[in-house]
Amino acid sequence: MTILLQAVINGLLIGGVYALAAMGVSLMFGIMKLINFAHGEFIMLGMYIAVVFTGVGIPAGLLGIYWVVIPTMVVTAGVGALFYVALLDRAARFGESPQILLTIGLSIGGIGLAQVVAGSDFKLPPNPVNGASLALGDITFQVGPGIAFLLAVAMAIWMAWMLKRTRFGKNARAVAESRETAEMLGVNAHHVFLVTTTISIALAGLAGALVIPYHYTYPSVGEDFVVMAFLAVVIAGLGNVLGSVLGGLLLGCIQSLTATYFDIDLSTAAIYVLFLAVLLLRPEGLFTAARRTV
Amino acid sequence: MRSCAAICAMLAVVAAASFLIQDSYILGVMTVTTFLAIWGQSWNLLSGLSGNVSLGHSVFIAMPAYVTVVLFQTWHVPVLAGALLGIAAAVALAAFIGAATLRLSGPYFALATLSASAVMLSLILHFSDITGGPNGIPIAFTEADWTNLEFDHTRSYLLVGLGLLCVVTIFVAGFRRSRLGFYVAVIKSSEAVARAAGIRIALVKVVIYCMSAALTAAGAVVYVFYLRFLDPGFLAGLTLSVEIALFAVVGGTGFLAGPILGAAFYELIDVVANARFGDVGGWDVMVLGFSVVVIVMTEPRGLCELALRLVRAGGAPARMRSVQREAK
Amino acid sequence: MTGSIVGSRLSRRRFGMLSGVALSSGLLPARLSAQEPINLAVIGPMNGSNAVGGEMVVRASKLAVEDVNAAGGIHALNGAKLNLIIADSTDNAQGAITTTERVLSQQKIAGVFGLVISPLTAAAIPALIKHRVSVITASTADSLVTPANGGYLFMIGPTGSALGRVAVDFVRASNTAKTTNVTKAAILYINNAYGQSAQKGVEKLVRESGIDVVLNSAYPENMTDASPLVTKVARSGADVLFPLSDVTDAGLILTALHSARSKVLVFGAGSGFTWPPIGQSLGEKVNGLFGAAAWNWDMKNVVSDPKLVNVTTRYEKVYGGYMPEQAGEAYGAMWMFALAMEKTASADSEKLRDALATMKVTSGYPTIIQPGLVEFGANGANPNVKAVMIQWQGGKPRTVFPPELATHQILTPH
Amino acid sequence: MPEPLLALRGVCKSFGAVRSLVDVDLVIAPSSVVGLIGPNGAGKSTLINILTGVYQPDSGSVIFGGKDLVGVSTAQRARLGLVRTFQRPSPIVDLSAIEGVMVGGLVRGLSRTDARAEAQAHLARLGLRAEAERSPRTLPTGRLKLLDFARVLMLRPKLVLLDELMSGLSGGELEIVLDTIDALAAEGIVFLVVEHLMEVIQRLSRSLVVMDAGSVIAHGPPEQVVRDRRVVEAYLGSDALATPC
Repeated sequence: MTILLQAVINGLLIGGVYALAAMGVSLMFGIMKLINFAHGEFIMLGMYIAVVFTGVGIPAGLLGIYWVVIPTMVVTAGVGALFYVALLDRAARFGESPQILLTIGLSIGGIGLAQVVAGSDFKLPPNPVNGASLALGDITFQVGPGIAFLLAVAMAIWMAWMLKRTRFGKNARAVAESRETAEMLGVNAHHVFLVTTTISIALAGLAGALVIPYHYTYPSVGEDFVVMAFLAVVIAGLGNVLGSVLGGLLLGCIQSLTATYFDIDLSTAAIYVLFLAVLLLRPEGLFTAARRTV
Repeated sequence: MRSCAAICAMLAVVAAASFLIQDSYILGVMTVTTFLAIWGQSWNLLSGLSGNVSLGHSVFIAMPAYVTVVLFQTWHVPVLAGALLGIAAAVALAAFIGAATLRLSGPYFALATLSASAVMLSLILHFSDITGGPNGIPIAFTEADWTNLEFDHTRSYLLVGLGLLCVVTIFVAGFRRSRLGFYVAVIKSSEAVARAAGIRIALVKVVIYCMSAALTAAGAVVYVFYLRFLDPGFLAGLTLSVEIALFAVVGGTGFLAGPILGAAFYELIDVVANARFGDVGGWDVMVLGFSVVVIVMTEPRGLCELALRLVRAGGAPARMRSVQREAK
Repeated sequence: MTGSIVGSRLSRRRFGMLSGVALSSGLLPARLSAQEPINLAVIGPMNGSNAVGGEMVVRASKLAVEDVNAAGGIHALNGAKLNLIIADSTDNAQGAITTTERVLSQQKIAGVFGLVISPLTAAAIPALIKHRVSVITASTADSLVTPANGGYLFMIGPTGSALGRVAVDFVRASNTAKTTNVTKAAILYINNAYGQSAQKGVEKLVRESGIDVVLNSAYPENMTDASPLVTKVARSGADVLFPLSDVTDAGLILTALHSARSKVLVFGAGSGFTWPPIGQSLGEKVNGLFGAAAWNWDMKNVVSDPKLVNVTTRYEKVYGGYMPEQAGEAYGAMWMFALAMEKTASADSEKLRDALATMKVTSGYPTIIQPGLVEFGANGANPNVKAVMIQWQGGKPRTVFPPELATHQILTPH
Repeated sequence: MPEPLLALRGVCKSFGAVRSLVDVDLVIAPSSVVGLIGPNGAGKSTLINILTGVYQPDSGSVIFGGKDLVGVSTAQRARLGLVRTFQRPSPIVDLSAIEGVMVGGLVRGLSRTDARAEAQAHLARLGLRAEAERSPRTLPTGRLKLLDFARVLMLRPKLVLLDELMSGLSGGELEIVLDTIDALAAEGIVFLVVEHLMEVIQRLSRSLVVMDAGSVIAHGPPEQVVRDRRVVEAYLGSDALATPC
């Protein structure tokens, strides 16, 4: 029983990072109908930026290293805005295949760029979070993934509020529903897209900054996270932002349970079986109620 | 049809020219390019013509490659027979994945196929007793014997590849003029319109997915005997899947010559960047990736379109214009 | 447009190379023999997650070539200098084959070191055999050890299974010495060529030692979290864990072990426990950690020879950080090529191959690899080489086992 | 009275809280041209989507030619002779004009030669002979809509749903379409015409269906329907309300 509980908790905590990554992918898809295959590389970018900030100094105390989160998000948000202005704005007219290929090219090039700039070394600044945990009886909670989990939940709540209540959220949902109609009603779709991209990439930066205390940073690190994020997004229902958070957590649990009780090698396959089952039985996604986006 | 004849003539010229080349490296690069072009062309049959982007075509390379080689090495099944079984296995796999995912729209399909290749890799690694797992399977060269797809000269693989590329190109050209080709064109335009026109979309898509898988697999079984080594990370990896998609899009999905030009261009950038910058890590990959970005941003319809535009701007001779009309 | 620019650059390069070959082979044979530099190639992954291994091999090879040239080049060839050609094998078989073909077909190459990752080495062998150029590698997969490689592949370091075995040997020794009392072992191994070889070595020896294997589990290379594995270890009731790992996964496993407050004894094997990243990431906490290494910078044969100490200190000075395992092997391998050239008075790759197959080196720089006799058996492996057990002490990996190579006492963590 | 070609009984369809169709009954005789009008949001599009099988009704039944259409896919319905055009032109950009039309014949199982011959005849009838081999990329909207019309006619339909086919046509094109509809109606093909152009509706329709707020509020001969008080109210009232976009 302890083992089962521990496995589920581990899964939820791992799932936090998947959820953060998935949220960014899903937001962009929901509003812009674009799958950003370079999202993993933006997570990687966030990790490198965060590592650079840790070079400035790590304040004492268990959570001192987390000061880098905010500046990392600010920088990645800026990169996100640039990404939209320089590439996506123009690429929006190209149609699906060129867009997919654009982000794939960016992903390949980004890995190369990271190696050119930062070298191929594995980087992980020594810090007290790495390996730290809280114990509750026999159950332990890893601090690093735990914080990622809490922030994923917080971001999900913020996102739900933002999409529902704020002016931007309302505009974004209108654009997601029908760009033409929204524009006729006076919504500036470019502005919505710019903000969406910025938030999405800032979320990638957040995910990156939250992983660096316990995961090595290296040029191709993004790939390892992003495939899970894509699966979470699809299982939840493409474009369903909040569902993607649940999707990420669910995948974390499946991964943890298969790894604990069967074989971690099979967890990819187990997740894929779930994925096919969802496609066959609930093509609109596990967590999508009606045909609604966002 | 004229563009198809022109392409086959060009490939024949390449085949003839290969006899003037002795450098095994250049022959090797030409061979690799040819097989990449075969896969790009096969991919285009599905994704370019129907608009469903597959990012998992490497499963149709890994599957037949492993089936053929394992059957040959373990049970001494003749290579050609094993190759047919391998192609059949790839088609069955395509029917299975396709039936589950092709009912859905583009992005789902892209992600579903992408993860299919991840799963294929994890299964190959897991069942290492059969597949050799991460060690891969070396294919020892015994003697030149075409029935075992063993040739003692790289050029032979190049020539077989060029022949296969011709066949695939003719097939794709013929397909575009066929009943099914018309249906696919309607589906690409709009699935709602296709449905309203009485076209069974799911069936059509699964059928062309299977065709695309079969052509890809046909290239794969020859290719692995050129490579003489089954590397799971490469054959079933994400990179190859993604690259195959890149070829057609870089070259231009709407053109018969698109995937071939795209594969040639991509491989050229790849080997040149590797030779030029290979001693300093990262540069070659960076150049490769960002050149794709530059091409997509400059001409999203691909290099063929770019070439046509340049020809047009430079006062195209009448014959070129007719080729261009036909390519459309 | 881009295409034509690249194209013209390519053709210029080609022309340059072709005319260069024509000159050297046809026109001026007599004058060139004295001054013509001899090409050795380092081919390995310079991209992807294995690039770190490629990079350390390149660094050490550069150092070795500098040293050979500074010592007057190859004396038997009128002081001909060595020239190092560095090429990226990429991280897949196709790239490795293409690159090997390019390097071997466009210039005369006396020998190759590298390919680093076993599948890349395996993939490149047919090309090497075709061009009759031998390769010395630090790859570890047991499947490479076979006469089928035509005598062109030489493995300078211990195999993966030997690497795994030293960890078990070490535990067995400490069991005998009553420092530990281990009865149940868990094995976690990365599912790549190295991991599988190491696992075979560990499992066999653990069973022979009368220790139960209660868990034996592979995990994928791109794992993002190891806590489920650690939960599984806890569930298995093992008192010793052998993680056979590369870099990122080793980091994740150690993190998860700390988090789970695991009391299990850990004896790792592989780059994850011996390369610089683990020391850099754990800071002080790394001290006390054990790992099996193919080579270590402070093995007895190295520190007892001032010439070799000079090498490791220069490496440390130039590149910052101690000389890691594959770097030491690369350095020794380059010298093996140089000695073979001296012995045969030739830079012909075929003659060098024959020399490598029969050479018995007992002194000089190749003994950086191991004390005593360095040679290659008929299957291409180096029969006398030993893997070592290191323990991190003072932020550096120190050799603690086997006794004949150890330079430091084991520190028992409090 | 002959058996109706199409009969809807008590059809309801909601999207979340929005009730798009409320208890719709509609019977269409096997020989007629029926106009369907109503303000924006009245449920016309939903009705068409129900008829063609894009949506399944929440309740109620749809009988076409004596066959219950529950669970019958859009494509099958098209092959049964229940076809539609779309508001926006839907050219098949990768095919030439005539090839896009031929598709309708190919689906019926014609050989490509036969399909081409038949498509040629339809194009000639609609005045498109000169454009047959051109790419639809190069054709103006009106021409594209005629191509769409030709494609559905190639399916040998029994019931054709024309969703604002006529808006955007030039005067000459409109005349050709109206004449074609008249001629085909005389041959026994039924048309359900959704259109905002009242003069077109009045010229074509033998009966007129008016929808408002998800219900059919009137059905009968045009001259009688336009005098119906509820229709006038719906239109006058809605004109002020329903035209922000």
